[in-house]
Amino acid sequence: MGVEKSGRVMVVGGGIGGIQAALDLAQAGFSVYLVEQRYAIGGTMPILSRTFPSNECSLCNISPRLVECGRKPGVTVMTGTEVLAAEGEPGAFKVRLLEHPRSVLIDRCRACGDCAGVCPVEVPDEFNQGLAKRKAIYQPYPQGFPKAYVVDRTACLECSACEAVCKPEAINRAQKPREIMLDVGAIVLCLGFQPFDPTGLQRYGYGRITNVITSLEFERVLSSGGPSHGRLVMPDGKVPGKIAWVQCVGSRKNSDGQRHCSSVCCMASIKMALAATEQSEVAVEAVIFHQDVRTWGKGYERYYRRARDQGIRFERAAVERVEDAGAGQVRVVFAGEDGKTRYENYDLVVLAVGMQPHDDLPRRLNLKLTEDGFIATGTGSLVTSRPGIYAAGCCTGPKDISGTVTEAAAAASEVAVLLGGARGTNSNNAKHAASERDVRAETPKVGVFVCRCGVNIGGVVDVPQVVSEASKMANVVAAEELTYACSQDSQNYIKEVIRKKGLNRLVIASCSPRTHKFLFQNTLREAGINRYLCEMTNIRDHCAWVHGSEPQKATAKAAGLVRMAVAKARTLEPVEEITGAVVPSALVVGAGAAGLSAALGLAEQGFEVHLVEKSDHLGGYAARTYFDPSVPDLPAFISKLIDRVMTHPLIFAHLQRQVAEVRGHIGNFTSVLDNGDTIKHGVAVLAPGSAEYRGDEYLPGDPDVLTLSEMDSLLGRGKGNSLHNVVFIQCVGSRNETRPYCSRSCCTRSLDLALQVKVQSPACNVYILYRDMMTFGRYEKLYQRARGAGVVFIRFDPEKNKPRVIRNENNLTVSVPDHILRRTLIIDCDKVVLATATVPDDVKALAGLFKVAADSDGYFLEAHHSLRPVDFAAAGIYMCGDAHAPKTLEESILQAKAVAARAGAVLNRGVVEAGGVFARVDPQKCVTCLNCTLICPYNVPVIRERYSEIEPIQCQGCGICVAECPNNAIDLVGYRKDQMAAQVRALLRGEV
Amino acid sequence: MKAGSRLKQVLQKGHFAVTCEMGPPKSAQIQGMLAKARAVKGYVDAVNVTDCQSAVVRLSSLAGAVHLLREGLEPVLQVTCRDRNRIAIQSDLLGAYSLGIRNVLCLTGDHQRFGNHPTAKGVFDLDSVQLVNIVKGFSERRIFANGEPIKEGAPDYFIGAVENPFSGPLELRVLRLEKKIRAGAAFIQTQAVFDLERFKRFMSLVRDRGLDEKCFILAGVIPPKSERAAIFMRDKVPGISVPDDIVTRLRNAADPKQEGIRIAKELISAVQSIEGVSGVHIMAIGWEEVVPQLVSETGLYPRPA
Amino acid sequence: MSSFKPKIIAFCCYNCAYAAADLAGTMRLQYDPCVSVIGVPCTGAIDLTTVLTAFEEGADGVFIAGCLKGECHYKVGNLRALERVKYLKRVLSEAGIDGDRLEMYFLSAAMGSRFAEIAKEMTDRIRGMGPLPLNGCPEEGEGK
Amino acid sequence: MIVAERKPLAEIVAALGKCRKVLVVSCSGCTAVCFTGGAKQAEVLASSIRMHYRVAGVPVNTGTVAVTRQCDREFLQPIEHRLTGVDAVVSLACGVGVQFLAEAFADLWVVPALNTRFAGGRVGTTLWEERCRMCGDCILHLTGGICPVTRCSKSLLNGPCGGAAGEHCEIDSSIPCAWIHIYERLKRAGRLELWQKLQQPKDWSRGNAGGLGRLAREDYSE
Repeated sequence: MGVEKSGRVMVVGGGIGGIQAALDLAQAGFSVYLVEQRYAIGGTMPILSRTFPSNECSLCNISPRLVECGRKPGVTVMTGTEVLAAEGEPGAFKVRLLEHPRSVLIDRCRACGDCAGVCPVEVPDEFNQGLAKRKAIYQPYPQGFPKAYVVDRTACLECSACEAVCKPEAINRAQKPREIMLDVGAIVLCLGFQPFDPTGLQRYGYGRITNVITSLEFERVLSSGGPSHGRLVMPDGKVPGKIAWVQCVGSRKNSDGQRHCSSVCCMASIKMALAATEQSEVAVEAVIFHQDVRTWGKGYERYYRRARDQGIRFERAAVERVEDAGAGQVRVVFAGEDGKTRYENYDLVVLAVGMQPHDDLPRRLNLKLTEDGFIATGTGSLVTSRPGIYAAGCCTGPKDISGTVTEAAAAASEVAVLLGGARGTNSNNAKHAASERDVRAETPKVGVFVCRCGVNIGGVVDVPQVVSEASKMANVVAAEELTYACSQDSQNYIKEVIRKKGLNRLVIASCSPRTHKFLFQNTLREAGINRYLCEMTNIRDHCAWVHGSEPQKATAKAAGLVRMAVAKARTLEPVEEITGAVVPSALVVGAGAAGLSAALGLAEQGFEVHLVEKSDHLGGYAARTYFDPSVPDLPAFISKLIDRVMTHPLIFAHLQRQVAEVRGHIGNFTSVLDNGDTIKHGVAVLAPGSAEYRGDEYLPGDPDVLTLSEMDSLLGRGKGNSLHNVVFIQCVGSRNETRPYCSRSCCTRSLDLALQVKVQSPACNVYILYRDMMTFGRYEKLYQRARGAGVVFIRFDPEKNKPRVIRNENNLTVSVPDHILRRTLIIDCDKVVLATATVPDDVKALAGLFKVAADSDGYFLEAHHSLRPVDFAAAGIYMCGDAHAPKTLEESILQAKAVAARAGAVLNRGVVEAGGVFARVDPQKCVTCLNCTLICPYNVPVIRERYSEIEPIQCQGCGICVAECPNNAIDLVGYRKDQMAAQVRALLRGEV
Repeated sequence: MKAGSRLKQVLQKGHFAVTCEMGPPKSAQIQGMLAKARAVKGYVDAVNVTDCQSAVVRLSSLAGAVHLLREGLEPVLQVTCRDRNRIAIQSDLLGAYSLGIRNVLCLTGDHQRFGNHPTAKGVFDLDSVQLVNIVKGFSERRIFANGEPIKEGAPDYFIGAVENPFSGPLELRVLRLEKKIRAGAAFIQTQAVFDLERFKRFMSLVRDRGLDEKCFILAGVIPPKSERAAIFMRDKVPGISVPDDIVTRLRNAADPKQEGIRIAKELISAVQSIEGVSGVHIMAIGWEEVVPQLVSETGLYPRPA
Repeated sequence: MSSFKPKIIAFCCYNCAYAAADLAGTMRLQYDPCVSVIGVPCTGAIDLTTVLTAFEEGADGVFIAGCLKGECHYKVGNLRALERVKYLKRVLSEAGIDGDRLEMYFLSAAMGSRFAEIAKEMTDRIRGMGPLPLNGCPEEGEGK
Repeated sequence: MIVAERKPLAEIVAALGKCRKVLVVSCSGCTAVCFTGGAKQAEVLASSIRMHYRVAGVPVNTGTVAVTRQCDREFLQPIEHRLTGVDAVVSLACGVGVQFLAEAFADLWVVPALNTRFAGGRVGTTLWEERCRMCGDCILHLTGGICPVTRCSKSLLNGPCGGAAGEHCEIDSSIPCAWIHIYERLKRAGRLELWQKLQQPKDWSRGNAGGLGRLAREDYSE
């Protein structure tokens, strides 16, 4: 109160979490400083070879986000910068930062690499985990942003060789560290993690034995951009045939590391083992030494099954030590489940190192930390012990990419609620500098600018020759060369030529349109010409750099590429920015904890929310539950949440209602409820939740065989005070053929309830029959606590020794064969508690109504497993809660907040825009064959009348329908068939 | 005009009838068929002459039937709807009757796709039920298919049709049989029985609807020559069902041919004891010489005069 | 054959293959200048007629390079492209042109060296085949 | 709709013989919908023809033109100006369109590019199936909306033959037995009596057996 809130937000940490938070905040109308200590943003993802469980190239996944950060109006990227201190209160912080000298001017550096070519110093390359060398002047990694070099001042010999070759004079070794003060309204910490360093540990031999490496080092070996270009070789240069992974190095109380589980290493090792067998030139035998295999995430169990099917061996064992076995072999000494010590020899041992927190900045900011040293946050919230400062991603505890992205978005939504009124201080609804000239009636006047890129292009291609050829091409009224087309002075010069010569088409022959077209489009726009009248051709990456030894041929090819670009430019048409107004309200389906949180998150940002719930009450499962390990004191928490929803003036609850019909698209949906009520909304959130499975595996209907919910209810009503023996059976209905997924929350809930039994009946014997305890992250401590409290854990394998339950007159008997001790354990007990599977509820029906996809396990399918975990592929529709995948209650709530950020940003902008590339139907030619409607991956085309209609705002611009249309009725704006033909003709025939 | 159908008489007198099947040659050379005919003479009441079975071009069934008549056997003329339209079929039936043929078996015919002229146009102007009905119209109402009266010499055939108890829903097959009987079928020859259980269920449904009293049912029997032949029938011949134990018996037999004969004899005896079965139709295609042995060793020899 | 200078067009999607071609440049991998890249949003957008035009206008070889299977930015565009390539191979061979003058490849953005390899592979293949048989005969144009 | 498939190029160019100026005419009717006769297929075919002749060292001139429906004379007249000097026209319409084209321009050499297969509809994204034989004497009200004339391989009218293997036709195990489906549908509807009634021999004269089909509007005579 009283403080004028700033619309500026600082995001600290430029990994995928920080990038997500920054982009979401900017999208929501805030001005963002993205502060990164290293000299390029990207964090850990660019280091990884692939991501699980989709097996995609990790770098490819994050690359577009890096470019987006560079382009996004409202995001200021500050690299080489660290936060020293932050003073103030929510809405008004003063942050003191220290910027370390880069010694290279980002604006001038063209990343040509001439400097590194002459630099005499070689040092280990951190990005490649020391497996390769870099120079003292270097690019952190080739795809990094900012795309500029940096001088490593600790290694630099100050020989000035680099300065001598740097044509744009970008090097400035006189730079000094400087302090910066910034005012921001909120701070989001996405600090990531530090990999555990096993150097000090004798038992793993790391640092002593050549072929013992860490998992991150192995990621670089596997990466196609790594030192061996993805060829599988060991540090000793040989190709490994037998590889072992040792899990939990630095996790789960092992190796003097932390007590927490690092959550992702099981999956990461499976991924690497699969990658190794796929990429290696020899047959690879891969073995993973593990305690549990923790496949708690969406799609993880299937991934694990696939690995087993492909012959990856999983050895449940405690690794005692790793030794040098001589002859290049590494010996793994381990105790199996039977307790006997054995050893096996390997060519390569990979240590799956855990995640450790960064603690210096949190301590400097006086933030409360968890026992494990991660940043402590509120329940179902990402606010730290200092209001106005939020933390997301691995700095609050180990998690996967999808969890990190979800938390980052959730933090953005909490910031949006805090600073709601101050947003728009940065308006990213780009104000156009000048009004556009209508050029449709004009004959094409093309200006061609050929970039020398210093010597990068000019050193190979005869640029004046290309310019001279260009000047002779039809419609070309200006042809010039530029030393660096992308520099600021070049932009000014291009604008001047556009005005002076009355150009209405722009051709730039330089580097990649993927990274630079946006820049030249803006330049054209600033000169008062429609941005889509710009064409680029890549004569550097696709010509000068790849034909360096054949300058004449390269020159001829460059001329051909320019000819092609001119031919296309001639046919370009101005594209109107198509925008649609957004109905500023949201529809939320499902009023469980997730639905409620999403509704509240949107309403608190000032948007109207219609909450549709098929039952007669709010709260769903959470409202019927007493104990949840992820949300302490759940009844109080949930009743407060329900209360806030009920009393919020912008939330309209529709109880005992279901959606009957949905029409429209992002920004403008119309939904009809089963009572005929019609709701108009700009976005939709689907949170139908899940149900608890109760199959007939174990005595259906028996009053003493309970599900977790039933046990929760019993204990919650205090009826657990006369128990003597209780057996929990895990994975009932989960992780089997029918449901090949882990239900994620049952292990932790079972532990929580087991401890509650011990509270109510301290003498009660509690047994947990489990397959793998899925106590990822901080929940490992719950596991340890339960063991400390005397809970007995018995592992079973459903194929070998599935437990059986028999009804006796007065009690139950559970028998489980112990395959190690070769005897059968018989437990007489009063209650058997089944940790049964989570099954999706209503997903199929809603997927049909909203035309969105479900996965093979019956859950909603997100647009991208890791990077867009709450978005559907269809724009404007979002998911949260168990309908996305089973998860803990807290995760559901955070996911709902992430949805609030994503959906809120759309509502806040007020308009949705079509890209410049979209499919356009000629109704005259359409024969309503339905091909486009059937084949479009996004279900965009519809036939309402006598022709197909494609809404430009919904169209993703892939052009698949264009090639499908039998009557050539569809064209892709920007890539019309006649334009493609013109390009081809110009290139091949030399027509000008 | 010669006398009526002897097959009809045998059946009407309550004898257990025996018919067998003969395929005319793929040439104009008739001696081989005649030799086979002589071999079965006296052991069967009538001999079916197939009409380009499996859609393979052969000597016409009408000509074949006439040859049998000359040898002193009673033929059953098989007529399919695949190759001739209603004009040609009626014409042939008039001609056949004039030559002394008294039994006709009306079939739809195997699809031309299976034969040696798969690109031929299938006629299928009529289906078997309609054909039965047309032949019945000859004798009962003395009319042609178009309703035009046959002024004199209307043929009076003993009309047969086929039924396959082993294809599709059983209930549907019984209803279809009923339809054929209503159309005018006086006797029915069934697809080869191997699956006795299913055949018994079929006959029980037949009896439930009283169909056995409205026509004579002759159970089809094929003596399987080898395991391979049994498997071929099971997998390749449409509408035949061969249980696994038959295949197993043939596989394990020291002399598969003898085992095949044993199986056929068991089947003949078994169908004889099923209520409502009036006879047996032996389809020993290419193995006709075994027919006398089967007939005599199942106590069906001698045949009634 | 040494005088034969093939002309090869590579249609590459911006999300993956075009990026791989960029990376081949960054890595300074060398390939024959006879290969020219045309960028498209997705290989699924490439029309049958565009590819045929390339051949009719004198391309000796054409390849289409999209994202890795299962990783298409537009879900299935690369798979649609693959099917069209298979169809076009038949169309070409019906007309008397070796269908192997057209090929489909799948690349991730990180596969710069693979892009250079493909460029080389196609160059070698087309050199081995010799000039497009159309290139000896002038066309009479389209009577449009 | 009419479903047609493209003829092999060899057959089309053989029919073109020595023609050197060829116009490919697409049809925006049925054949466009089944992806064989639209403007795109016309361009592909025109390109194929040009390439085929150029490979043989004989340049040809080809063009394409689109017609809304080749089975209507009025839609054909507008292409007349494109026919000047044309040696042959290749039609991507069904057999009806090809003939209308030939009739509309008496001196024009017309080559069919398609084989007209059947009257049917789309049963999968890229799969069409026959549904009507145009017998002129519809009995679908007796057979539960499933046509035995079309969908039974022997066009039987009184029930299945004895060859049906399980639920499938004896000639192709991927084709369901029409009669078993009719039977089950009638049974479900409680209308089995429709099937039990003897269906008399069909009047084929109303269909293609009856010579050239003709139909006049009853309320309008020319």
